[in-house]
Amino acid sequence: MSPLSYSQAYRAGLAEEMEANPGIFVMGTDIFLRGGHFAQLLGLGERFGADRIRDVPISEAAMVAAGVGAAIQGMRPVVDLNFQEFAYGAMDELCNQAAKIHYMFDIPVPLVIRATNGIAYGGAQHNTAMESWFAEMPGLYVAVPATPADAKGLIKTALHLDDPVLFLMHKALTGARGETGGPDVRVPFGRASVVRPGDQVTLIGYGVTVRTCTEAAGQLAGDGISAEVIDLRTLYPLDVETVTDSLRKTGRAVMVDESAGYGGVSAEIAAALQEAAFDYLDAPILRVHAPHSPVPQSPPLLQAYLPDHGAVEQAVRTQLARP
Amino acid sequence: MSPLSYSQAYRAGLAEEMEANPGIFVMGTDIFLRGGHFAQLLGLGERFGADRIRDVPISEAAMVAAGVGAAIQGMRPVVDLNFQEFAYGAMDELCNQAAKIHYMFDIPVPLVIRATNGIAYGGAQHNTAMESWFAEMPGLYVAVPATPADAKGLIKTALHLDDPVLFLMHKALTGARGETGGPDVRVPFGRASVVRPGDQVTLIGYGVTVRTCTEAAGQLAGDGISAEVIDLRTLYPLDVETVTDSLRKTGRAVMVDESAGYGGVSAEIAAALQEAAFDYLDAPILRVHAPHSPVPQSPPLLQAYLPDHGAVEQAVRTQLARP
Amino acid sequence: MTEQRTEAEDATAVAPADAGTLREWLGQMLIIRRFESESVRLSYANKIPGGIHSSEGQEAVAVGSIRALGAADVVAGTHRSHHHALAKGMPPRTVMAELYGKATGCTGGRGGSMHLVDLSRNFLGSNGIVGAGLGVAMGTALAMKLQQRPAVAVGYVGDGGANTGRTWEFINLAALWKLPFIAICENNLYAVETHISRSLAGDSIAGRAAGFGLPAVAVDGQDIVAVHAAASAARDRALNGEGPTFIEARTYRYEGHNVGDVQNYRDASEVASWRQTHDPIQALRQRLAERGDLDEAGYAALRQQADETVADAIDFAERSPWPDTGTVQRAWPAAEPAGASR
Amino acid sequence: MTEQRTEAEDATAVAPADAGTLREWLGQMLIIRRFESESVRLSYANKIPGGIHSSEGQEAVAVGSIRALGAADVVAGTHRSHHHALAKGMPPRTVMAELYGKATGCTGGRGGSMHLVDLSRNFLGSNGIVGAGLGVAMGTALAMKLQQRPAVAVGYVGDGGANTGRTWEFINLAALWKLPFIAICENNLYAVETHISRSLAGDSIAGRAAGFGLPAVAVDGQDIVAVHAAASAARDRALNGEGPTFIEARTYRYEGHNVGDVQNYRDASEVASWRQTHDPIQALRQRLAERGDLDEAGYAALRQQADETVADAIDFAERSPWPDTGTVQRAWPAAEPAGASR
Ligand SMILES: Cc1ncc(C[n+]2csc(CCOP(=O)(O)OP(=O)(O)O)c2C)c(N)n1
Ligand SMILES: Cc1ncc(C[n+]2csc(CCOP(=O)(O)OP(=O)(O)O)c2C)c(N)n1
Ligand SMILES: [Mg+2]
Ligand SMILES: [Mg+2]
Repeated sequence: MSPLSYSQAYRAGLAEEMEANPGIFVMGTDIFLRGGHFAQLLGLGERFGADRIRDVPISEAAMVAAGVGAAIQGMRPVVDLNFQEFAYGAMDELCNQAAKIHYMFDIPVPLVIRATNGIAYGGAQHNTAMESWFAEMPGLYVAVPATPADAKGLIKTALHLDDPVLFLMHKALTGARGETGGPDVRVPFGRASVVRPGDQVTLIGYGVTVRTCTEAAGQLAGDGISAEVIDLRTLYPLDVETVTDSLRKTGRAVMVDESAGYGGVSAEIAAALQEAAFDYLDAPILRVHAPHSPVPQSPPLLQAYLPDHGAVEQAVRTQLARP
Repeated sequence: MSPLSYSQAYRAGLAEEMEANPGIFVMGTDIFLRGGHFAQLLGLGERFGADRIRDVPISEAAMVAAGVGAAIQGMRPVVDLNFQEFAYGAMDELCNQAAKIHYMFDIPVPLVIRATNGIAYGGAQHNTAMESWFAEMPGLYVAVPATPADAKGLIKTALHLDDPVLFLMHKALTGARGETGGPDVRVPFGRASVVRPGDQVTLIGYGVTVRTCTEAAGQLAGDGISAEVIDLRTLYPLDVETVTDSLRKTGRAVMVDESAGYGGVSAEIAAALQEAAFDYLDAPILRVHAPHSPVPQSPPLLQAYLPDHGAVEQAVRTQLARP
Repeated sequence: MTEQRTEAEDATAVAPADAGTLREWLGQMLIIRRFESESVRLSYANKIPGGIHSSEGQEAVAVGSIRALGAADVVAGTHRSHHHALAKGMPPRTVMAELYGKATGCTGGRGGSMHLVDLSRNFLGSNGIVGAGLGVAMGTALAMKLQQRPAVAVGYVGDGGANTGRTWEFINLAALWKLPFIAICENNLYAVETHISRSLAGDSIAGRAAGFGLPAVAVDGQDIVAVHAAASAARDRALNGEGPTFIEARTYRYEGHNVGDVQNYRDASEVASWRQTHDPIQALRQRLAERGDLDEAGYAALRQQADETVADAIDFAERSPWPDTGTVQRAWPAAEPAGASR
Repeated sequence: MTEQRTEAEDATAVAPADAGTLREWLGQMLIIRRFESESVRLSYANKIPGGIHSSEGQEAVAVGSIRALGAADVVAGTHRSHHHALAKGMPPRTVMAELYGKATGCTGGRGGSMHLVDLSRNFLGSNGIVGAGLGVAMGTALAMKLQQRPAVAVGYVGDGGANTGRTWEFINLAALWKLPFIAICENNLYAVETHISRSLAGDSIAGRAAGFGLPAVAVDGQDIVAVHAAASAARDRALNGEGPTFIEARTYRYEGHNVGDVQNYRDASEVASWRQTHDPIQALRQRLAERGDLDEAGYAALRQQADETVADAIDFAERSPWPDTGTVQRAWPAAEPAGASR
């Protein structure tokens, strides 16, 4: 296959599953013609019709509730929120209904919530690292593809699970290109991938920060430092085993995300690793992240806000400098 | 002063501040006569009138928005959500408006959101450990008093801050009694308290789990193990220094909360401590928490769900058993 | 409490000719009433952890509307839903056992009073969050439409729930998409302590609903025949593809909001007056008596049967085992390979 | 586009006698129009990171309503709020610099196009979240009432925002509490690609609002005099303690939803028709011309002044420095003692 963009790969995976399963349909604002605010569904309106690519008024609670009810009744809805932050308007539906019904009522809730996450232009209200919230919430799965192949393979898996999945695609990756798997390739949840092997330090990221880690690893290699890069791929389930295996080998780990640096996935990784591989640690696990602040809009401010590969390299050097 | 209950102490602190500052008023459902669902405001309706103890229809977004708007205009609203989970209905108002306005617009937002948190009877939808969400969100403060003295002293401080405060009172502590400070005693945010001194292990909790830690410390003392107990008191700011100081002395730390054990405050504590005091650690930092599951209602299930002092003791013994 | 119709409905509140049907409704209402008074008693006796919300006084809304439905129709409730659950056919035993938190309860003790469910009877769960059940029902109606199932979904909400925004998002979507959906608002005048006059701007809930482009009717919720007629008409509309209906059923709750409610927000005389002059059970009993379809003995027999049914449910709950604590956590199997954390 | 009044309002859309006032309105609309067309151009030129939402076509709603207000009255906007900000008196320089992300922008580059603010002029911020600005304004109105300030708060919302539940929670509270609040719904027929007929169940937004117990009027939003009259009447009501008013202003946006919008959801002819026959600037120009209060030269002078004002704003933005990256994070001083983490 020829390489697809991240957005196209998602669309291809979704479309394949929609062809196979008539129960799958998509709800969201501005998806039928526009194909969503990131063109993630472009062309699917025409292909599958307005019943299955279903424009919804701006009412996030209603669209998620519609998804929950339909999922319980045997459909496989995908609710596309466009921006992750619009989930704020449907938080009860997501966390008190979707996430809890399977537990309380023993009824599967095969619902996918797609949204774009990550930090980019658009101002503080459209850019918040809140994916950790969903990962922390029992009853929800969270997928965070970093490549076209995973965007395709993970959405295909998501559409076969019995529980709600938050499917979060990073804004900055929208146009990234790469090879993707065929119609039968599903990427499992809960398996991190080793993106680049190395043996002196483990760099961990998800979404766009996998790229940050890879850039850092490239730079470090120039200085003769061998870094292994791991892409978490799903935040829940979290593949602690793969990361721990790497850490046992390298003795050092740096976790990189765009969070505001309190709690969340990066803290979970650090907490879980120091417990799982205490005796293998040569240095504290370090976290590289954004400042504890809302997100600015101005280009130089946004650039200063975002963690970059230089900060990752710095963290690694700090670790290596330990006696 | 004679001892007050946790609920009464909160009320006393609020009432003192309301007397001093006519800009303070409270909004919530069922607060004027009933005094809220935990009697936290009982009698204040009569004392301050319906304008200042203001019943609001069931519309959480509206009450928080009313609070945000009024706060910007120089009032000091307290929005009482009764249950923390009802914040789901006002999440945009809390996280995209209240939390971000001071940053974006340079306008103070002196808003207090009081809610009851913690795990108790009432079923999955009324019991969720989501206080970490707020602690993770830049722009919000989070207070979690564990004693009547702190309920009073922290609310008084909250009512002098320029930023939104989530003031979260644990259900199970509602009737707990204790001495409280006088009208001038404000408990600062960002200062943990050492509840019980010890030198072999540091037990860390907040809200009701301070009690769990203290019980465990008592049991351990019987076996000649000396445990220091720390109450975090506020989750943001988080007083890492006090906890680190303790850990430097003890070499071991166990963090206890009612979370579902992924990310959040307990992960933050573990991640921050292993970084701050790596060379002092004699054992991995352990976390004692609830299972990764929604909360059940049946008494034996709920009991099995909640972390207890036995689990804390077990964690300490595991640490001490290390060679 | 006159019947107001915001938009003309051709339902006429004529009672079914069949006395047996009406007696069954009466018997069901009596079961609910007994169930609720016993539940309150058992809550005070600490048998029911966490308490309950009694539906006493509101029996006709649940029975009248649910008797207008078929077995394939789906119902989703509120925090105050024992009457809905029982009217939809859930056995009093599994409901009472659930209130106790026993293994034999409908969710094995995971849910409790606010989280009743019976998928086999299409009772899709009561809900602890105001307004939320309406959304679950609306989504169900969407599935029914997409699947072309000849069925309707019914969601309940309280007068207090008419102020939460999600309610109107759900109604808008249902009306826009012409879903086979019936929203039934049990206006019992209070949300906890808050009288509707202190929460609802505007004239009426039905009037508010009418602005969202669907037929909205107000009915006397204490008149089971009227409720049944309105629900039947709404169901017919929905099955004919004409879309949703909003029914405001004006009713009253006899007990406090929950167990322990001091009720300083209303006079005891107000409650007494409703009990004496607007009781749905007495109204139906009288209707049957006037038609010569129920004598004293017949009524006494129905009451006794109700009492026995509830006594049996309590006995069942008492005797049932506690859940195995191994069931605290659900296994989340599908995506989790060995080695994934937690 | 006839004027519909859901509830009778005694505002009569008679233009102020004072030609100077009307010319000022026209000049302000011309500044907004130029500002918007230049902003679109500069967005395509990558001068404005993240793009903008142009208000071209909707000038009369902002200017007409805000000219009915006093300086102490507060305005909160939407994601599409350049027109509100400029009409409320914000200097085009600080707005344009903010769009650029420069240090001289109204928030020093922290906010951007969707987060404009000027506390000194009581412009309380535009908002990236649909419906949210209405809530900020409602809370402001509550403060005004509690503080007994003789002022009103105005919140804007779009037609799309009439479907989000929070909007109706805010309206309910404002109506219930009789707050000095004006909700102005800019119904420009579309929410991104979605025509109102595919989002709104029911007859009209004003009709929906009326169910929430406040006067709700629909006005021709392209007629600045009509908008001004409706807003003036609403302000009088509010200042008299009579509570809030809902104004649906029927208008049209000439540009796409945002920069880059392909606009496959409407015919170019629809846009052309609105531009040619319903343009608010041409309507006012004509009105003035008919009264003999504005000749060609006068209009050309106003246009030139607008163009120069905007050119100056762009020049200012271009020349302004970037913010110091040390300002990325706010200091959160009050509660944070030394030693507290982060
Ligand atoms: C979103 C939300 N807010 C608040 C509550 C707390 N609460 C539970 S029931 C109730 C009153 C509901 O009143 P109404 O809708 O009239 O139903 P009723 O209790 O009268 O049956 C409240 C405030 C809740 N469960 N959910
Ligand atoms: C809660 C929320 N949902 C979705 C969006 C994305 N969004 C931004 S503007 C817009 C359309 C708004 O339409 P309308 O209210 O009619 O205002 P207009 O753009 O026409 O001015 C949408 C869907 C948002 N910003 N906030
Ligand atoms: Mg009620
Ligand atoms: Mg619009």
